[in-house]
Amino acid sequence: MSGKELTAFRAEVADWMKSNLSGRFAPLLDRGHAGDGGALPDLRKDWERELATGGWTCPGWPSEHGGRGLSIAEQVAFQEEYSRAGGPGRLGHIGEGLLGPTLIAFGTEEQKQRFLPPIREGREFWCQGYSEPDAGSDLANIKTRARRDPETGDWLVTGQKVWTSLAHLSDWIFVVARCEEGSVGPYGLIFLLMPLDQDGIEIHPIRQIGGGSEFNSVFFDNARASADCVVGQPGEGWKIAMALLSFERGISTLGQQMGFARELDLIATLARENGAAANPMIRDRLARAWVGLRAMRYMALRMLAQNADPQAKLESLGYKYQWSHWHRDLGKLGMDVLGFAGVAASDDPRAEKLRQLFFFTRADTVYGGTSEIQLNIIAERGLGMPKEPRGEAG
Amino acid sequence: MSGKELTAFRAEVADWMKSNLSGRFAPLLDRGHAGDGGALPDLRKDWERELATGGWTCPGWPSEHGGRGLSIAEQVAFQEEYSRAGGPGRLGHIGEGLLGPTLIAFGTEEQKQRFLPPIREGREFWCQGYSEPDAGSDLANIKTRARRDPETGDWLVTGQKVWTSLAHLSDWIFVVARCEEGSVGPYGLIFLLMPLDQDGIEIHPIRQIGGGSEFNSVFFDNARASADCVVGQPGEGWKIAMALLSFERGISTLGQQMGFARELDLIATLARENGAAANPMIRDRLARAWVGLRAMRYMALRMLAQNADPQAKLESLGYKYQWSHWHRDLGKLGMDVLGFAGVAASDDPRAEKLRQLFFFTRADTVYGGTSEIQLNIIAERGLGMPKEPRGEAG
Amino acid sequence: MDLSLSEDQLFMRDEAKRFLAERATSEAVRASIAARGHDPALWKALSSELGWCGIAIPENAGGLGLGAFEMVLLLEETGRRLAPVPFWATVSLCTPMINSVAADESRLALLSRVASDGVAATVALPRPAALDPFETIEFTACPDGDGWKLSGFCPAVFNLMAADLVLVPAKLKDKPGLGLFAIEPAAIAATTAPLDAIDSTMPIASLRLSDVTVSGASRIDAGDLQASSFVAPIQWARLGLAAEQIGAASGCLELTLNYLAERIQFGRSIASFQAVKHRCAELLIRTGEARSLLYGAAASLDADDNEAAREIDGASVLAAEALWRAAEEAIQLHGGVGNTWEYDPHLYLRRAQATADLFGSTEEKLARIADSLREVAA
Amino acid sequence: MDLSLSEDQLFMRDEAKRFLAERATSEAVRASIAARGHDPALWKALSSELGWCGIAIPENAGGLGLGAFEMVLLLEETGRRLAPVPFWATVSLCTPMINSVAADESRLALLSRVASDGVAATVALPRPAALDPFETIEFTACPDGDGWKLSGFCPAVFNLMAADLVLVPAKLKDKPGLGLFAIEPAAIAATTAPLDAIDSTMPIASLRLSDVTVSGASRIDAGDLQASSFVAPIQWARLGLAAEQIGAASGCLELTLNYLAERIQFGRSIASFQAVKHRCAELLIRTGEARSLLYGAAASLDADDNEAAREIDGASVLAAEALWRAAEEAIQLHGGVGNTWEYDPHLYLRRAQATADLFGSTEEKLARIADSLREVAA
Repeated sequence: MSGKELTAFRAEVADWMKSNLSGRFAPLLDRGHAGDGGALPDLRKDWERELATGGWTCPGWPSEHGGRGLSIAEQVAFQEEYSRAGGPGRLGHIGEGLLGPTLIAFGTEEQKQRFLPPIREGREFWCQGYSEPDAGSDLANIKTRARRDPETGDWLVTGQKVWTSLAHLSDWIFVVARCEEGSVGPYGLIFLLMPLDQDGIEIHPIRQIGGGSEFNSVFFDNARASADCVVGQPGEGWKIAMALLSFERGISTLGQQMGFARELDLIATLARENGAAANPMIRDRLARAWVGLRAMRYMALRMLAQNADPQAKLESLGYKYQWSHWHRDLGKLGMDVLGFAGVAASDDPRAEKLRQLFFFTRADTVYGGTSEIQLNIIAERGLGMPKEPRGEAG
Repeated sequence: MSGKELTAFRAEVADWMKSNLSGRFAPLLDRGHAGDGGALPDLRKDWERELATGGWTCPGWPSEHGGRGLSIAEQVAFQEEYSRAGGPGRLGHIGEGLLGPTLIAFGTEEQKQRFLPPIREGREFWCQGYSEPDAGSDLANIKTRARRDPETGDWLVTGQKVWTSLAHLSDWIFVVARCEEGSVGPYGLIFLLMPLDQDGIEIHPIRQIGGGSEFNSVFFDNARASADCVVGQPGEGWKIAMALLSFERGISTLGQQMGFARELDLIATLARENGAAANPMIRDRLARAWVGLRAMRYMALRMLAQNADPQAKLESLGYKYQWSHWHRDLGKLGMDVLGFAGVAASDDPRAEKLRQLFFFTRADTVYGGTSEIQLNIIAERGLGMPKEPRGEAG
Repeated sequence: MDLSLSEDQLFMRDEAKRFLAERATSEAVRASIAARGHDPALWKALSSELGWCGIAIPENAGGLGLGAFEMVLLLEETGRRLAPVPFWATVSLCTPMINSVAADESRLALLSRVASDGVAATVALPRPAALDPFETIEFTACPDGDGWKLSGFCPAVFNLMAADLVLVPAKLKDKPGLGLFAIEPAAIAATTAPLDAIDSTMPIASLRLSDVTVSGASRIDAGDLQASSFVAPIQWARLGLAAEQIGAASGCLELTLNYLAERIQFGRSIASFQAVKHRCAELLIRTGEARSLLYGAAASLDADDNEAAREIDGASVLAAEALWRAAEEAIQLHGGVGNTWEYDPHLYLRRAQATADLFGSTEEKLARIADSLREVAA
Repeated sequence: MDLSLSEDQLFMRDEAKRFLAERATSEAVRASIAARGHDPALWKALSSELGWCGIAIPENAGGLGLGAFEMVLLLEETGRRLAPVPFWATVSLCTPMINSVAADESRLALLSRVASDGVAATVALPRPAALDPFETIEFTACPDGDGWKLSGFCPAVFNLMAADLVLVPAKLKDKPGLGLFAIEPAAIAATTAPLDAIDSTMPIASLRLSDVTVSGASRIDAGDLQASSFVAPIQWARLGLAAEQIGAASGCLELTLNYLAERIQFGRSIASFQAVKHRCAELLIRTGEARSLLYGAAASLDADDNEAAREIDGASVLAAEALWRAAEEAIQLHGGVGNTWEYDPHLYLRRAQATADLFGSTEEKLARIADSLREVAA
C-alpha cells in the first residue's frame, strides 16, 4: 500500500469513526480505558457489534478466518485513527488480539470454527487466566490444578486466578493450569478454554486504589473444561501461554500512544487554564512528557520495522518499562497540575479524569510484568548479565 | 563548658587562626583538601608544627597522652572554626584522628611512648594500608602476607596496598596483613606499624581522573615491621582495623561540612556573577544544596548526641551515602554553573577550583566504602533484610 | 545546639508509638474513613486522657509547657499511623495561633480548653496551598451591635467537621486591619460541607458564612492584627505537617519491609533481592535526612533562631519528597496487591499527594530559600 | 514513517563499528590526547580512504548522496569510541552549512573537497553554548579592494587546530547583513590558540582575527545572508552531536559491562548483583529511548517534516542525559579504578560534561519545546 493509499485508508477510518461514534454511542467517547475499564459495559458490547458490522473487528486476521488481512502499516493506521477519534476501550481486545491469533496458530479446526466467529462478531468476550496469588512476577509458579475426568475426558480445574481483567463482563476464560502432578515451573502445564458461566467458577471483584474494580479474582472448584477445549497438547501449556503473550506486542502500542497523547493534551490544557503552565518546573515536565512520548513513538516504529536491527531488538526489551514509567509520571504530573484543586473530588469531569489517571497509572509499572522483572529480563537476556538465582523453597 | 565559655573558646580558635594562618602560611589558605591533597607539602608540614606549638594538634586526646582532653562540643567548635578560617587540609589527620586513638586504646606502653609524641608534635606523618586490588568493597579479602622472621621475631610483609592516601608524604604506614596461612576473611590478620623508608617498600602514585595523584599503590617485598610494632595480638588485626575506623566518624564531620559550605558559597557567588543564578533550575539546585547541607549538619549533631536515640543510630548508617552524594552533586552543580566556561582551563582560580572539585567529587561515592556497600549495610544491619550471599570463589 | 533526646522525650515517643500501634490500627483507620476520617474514641483518649494537645501549651494554661521539638515527636507518631484525629490541626495549626495573636483574656481560656477539655480546633486558612496562606483573606467582619457579622467562603478547612472550635481570620469592615474570630461549630453547622478528599484521614470541608452573627467576645485578637501577624504561628503548622509526613514515611517503609520479608517469589523472600534492598535503604536515607532537618528546625524554632524559617521550608521539601517516595515505592514493591484497596500503601500515597503542595509547592519553597541565600541574592 | 534499517545501512554501521574498534582503540585515543586530540592517520583513513565525509554530500559533488539518517549512524560509531577526529565538525557542522548557504560555484567546489580530498572543516560558531549559536556575531568583515579584512574573536572553535578549512560568519561593515567566509588555516595560524579542554577528544581553540586580509573568493555565501539562514543547517550539527553522545553512551555502557563481568568481589562477578544489573538495564533503557528519538528526528529532518526541529531539541536532551548518566554510572560501578586516569570511564565523563550545554542547556531546550506545545502556549 502506497503512502497515498494509506492516507486514504486513514481517512476512511476517521470518517467511519466520526459517523458511528455518535448518536447512541456518543457517551462512549474516551471511555472504558485502563482505570475506567468497567464503564458502560452494555453499550460497549453493542459498540463491538457495531465495529463488527463495519468490518473493523479483527482487521489483522487472515481473510480465511474472517479478517481483512491488513498489513502492519494499515493496522497501525487503524489503531491510531481509532484512538485519535476517542474510540472507547475495546472489550473485544483479549479475544481479538490474544486468543484469536493463538487459536489461528495452534488451535484445531473445530476450535477455530467454534470460537473465532463469535469473537469477530462481538458476541463472545474473553478474559485471561494466568496470574495467581503466588504466580505474579514468578509467572511459572502455577498452582491451579487440572485433573482429567476419567469418564468424560473433560478437565476439572481447581485453584485461583487473580488480576483477571474484566472477568465479570466476559463469557469465556483461557486458563493455564498444572495438569501433571508433581511438575514445577513451566513444565506440566495445560492451556484450557473454559466458559465462565458454570457452577464451579466464582468471580470476586478486586477493589483498586482508585475505587474501581476492573480486575477480579476467579475461583475454580472442580470447574469443567470440555475435552476438546485444550489448546495444544496437555503439558504444552507454557509454550502456548508464552506464544499468546507475544501477540500482544506491537501494533496496539501506537493506538495506546495516541491515547497517551490525548491525556497529555488534556493536562497541558488544564495547566494553561489554571496557570500551572506558568511554573517553569511544570513547563519542564510537560516538555519532557512530550519528548518521552515522541521517543516512544519512534521506539514502536523501530519495533515494527521489517528489517531486523539487533540494536532495536535489544532496546525494545525496555519498552514496557519505558511506557509504564512515562505514564506513571504523567499521572503524577496531572495531579501536580491540578494542585490543591486535586485534593478533593470536583465537578469538573476533566479534573476527575486526571484523578482517576493518577490512581490507575500507579499500576502500570506492576501489571503485565513488574518493572523489576523487566529490568531483570533486560539485564539477563539483553545484556547477558548473570541470572538471578532462585531460592531453595518454591 | 557553658554556652558562653564555648563562644569564648571559638573566639580563641578564630583569633589564633587569624594571627597564624598568615605571613609565610598565607599560601595555605583553603589548600590541601581532598583533590588538592598533595599541595605544598613542606609548608603544610611546617603548619602542622605551628599547630602543635599552639597546642592545637590532638586537642581531643586525653591529657596524659599530651592532648587537651577537650569535650566533644569543644572539639566540634575547634574543627568548625579551623575550617571556617580556611585552614588547610591536615597532613597529621591520620595520625591524630585514627592511629593515635587506636594506640591509646590498644597499644602497649612502649608503643604509646614511641609513637604518640611525634604525632602530636607534627614530626611523623602516617598513612593507612587497608585496601588492596582485590580487597576494595570486600575489605576483608586481604592477600598481603606477613610471616614471622624466626631469627628476629620481626614480621616480613609481602603484597600490595592501594588507594593509600598521601603515602609519598608520610613516614609510617599501618598495615593489615594475613599472618595465618590459609585463613580467610576477617580471621588470621595482623595489624602492623611499618616505616615507609626501607628497601622492601615502593610507592607508586596513582593518577586520578582530575590529573592529581594523592593516592598511591604501596608495594611490599619482604618489608620489615619490627617485632614490637604489632598492635594487639597477631590474629586480632581485623578487630583493631575496625576499631580504628570507628574513630573516624563524628567530630571531623562538622569541620568537613564547614568546608562544604565554603564550596557552596563559592558556587553561589559565581552563579550570581555569571548570571547562572537567574536560571530557575540552578536556583532550585542551589537551594537544594543548602537544604541538604543543613540536614547533614543536624544529622551530625544527632550522631554526636549523648543520649542514645535508636532512630538516630539507625539513620546515621546513611550518613556516608548522604554526604558523598551531596558532594558529588555539588561538584556537578559547580560545573553546570560555569557552563561552557568550564569546558576549558581558565585563568580564574575559582573556576579551576570548581573543575577540580568536579573531578575529585566523582570519587566521594567510592572511597571509604562505595555507595553500594553503604546501601547493603543499611539494608542488612539497619533494616534487617537478608544478607547478600557470597559467591563460590574467593 | 544539642540534638540529644532526653530520657523523658524518648519515653514519650515510645509510649506514643505503643499507644497508637494499639489504637490506630489499619482496621481502625479504615473504619474511620466511613466516619468522615474521624475516630472520636481515639481523639478522646489522646486529648482528654493523655493530654497530648497540651504539649506546647504553657503550664499556667494547663499544658505541659514543652516546645516545638516535643510537638514534632508526637506528630511523627500520629503521622506514622495516619491517625484519623484532628491532632495536627489542633496543636500545630490552631494552638500556636491562639498563643501568638490572641488577647490575654481569650488566650488562657482557649488554651486551657484545648489542653484539658479535649477540644478539637482548626483554622479556616484563606489559601492553604499558598506559600503565604494568609496572602488574601476573603472573610469579612462587619460590626453589628456588640457583635459581628461574618461573611465569606473558604473552600477547604482541615478537620472542620470534627472541630469544636474554628478560628476565622477576617477583614474588618469598619477600619483597616484584620480580626480573628473563634467560632463554635453549632453556629455554622448548616453551612459546612464535607468534601470527598483523596486523603480521608485528613478530612477537609468547605465553610460558607453569610452574615453569620457572632458575639463580640468571639473576636479574640489583641487588636492591630495584620496578615504578617500570622507568619510566626504558621511556622508551627508547617513544621507539624512535615513531622506528620516524616512519621508517615517511616510508617510506610515499615509496612513495606514487613510485606517484603513475608512475600516469597522465585523461592526467595523478596527482601533478599539486592535491588529491593538498595531501594529500601535509599528510603531510609531520605527519611533520615528529612528527620534530621526536622529536628534541627524544631530546635531552631524553640531557640527563636532566625534560621528557623528557611529550615522549616527545607524540612517541608524533604518531608514531602520522602513521603511521596516511600509511598510510590511501597506500591511498587508490594506488586499487584499494592494497587488494591485492601492493602495500606495507597493510604500513604493519598496523604503524600494531598499534602505535597500545602503551604506552597516544593518549587516555591526552594525558590524562597534561593532568594534568601546571600551569595545568590546579592 | 518507516524506521527499518536497510541491508546497506546495517552493513555500513557494522563496518564502521568494526573499523573503529580496530583503529580507535583506547590506546589510540590516549595517544591522540598528547597530539591535541587529533589522530591524522585515522582521519586520513576514514575521510580520504573510506569517504565517510561524503555521506550526506550530493553525488554530483562526489558524495554518497545519503541523508541525515546515515550521517547519524556513522556518528554513533565515532561517538562510541570517542574517535579523535574532526568528523562531527566536518560532516555535521560545516558541510550542511556549505550545502545550505554557499553560492552555487563555491558549494560544489567546497563540498567536493570535503567529499574526496580528506579536508577537515569547521565553523567558528559565535556562541556554541547558546540555544541559537548565531544570536550575536562578533566577527566583522570590511571590504578591502577585491577582498575583505576580517576582525574579531571567537573563544572556542571545535577542531580548529586540525581544520583545513574554517568557516567564519561575519557582520558586513559596508551594508546590513552577514557574510560567510571560508578561510585557510595558513592565513590565521598565528592567531589560533589551543585550549586546555576537559575533553581532549573534542579539542577546541580560540581564534583571533585582527584585520586579516582574505580574497574576495573567500566569501562563499550567495548574498542576503541573515542569522536566520543558519537555523536550518545548524539542526544537522545538533542532531550529529546527539548521535555522537548516544554512541558514546552505548560505548561507555559496553565498557562498564565488560568490567563488571570480569571483576570479582565477595567471590562473585559484580555483574551478578541485582542492584548493579538493574542500573545497567536502566542505562540501556535511557540510551534506547534517546536513540529512538534520534532516529525519528533524523528521518524527520530527511523528510523535511516540520516536527524535526523540536524532535532534535528532544533528542539533544535525552542524548546528553543518557551519556551523562552512563558516564557517572561507569565511574561508580568501576569502583576505585573508575577514578583513575588509567581506566577509560573518565574519557566519557569528559565528553558528557563538555557537550552537555552545547547549543543551549537542557532547560533551555525543554523550555523551547514547552513554548511550542499548542496547549501550553495557547
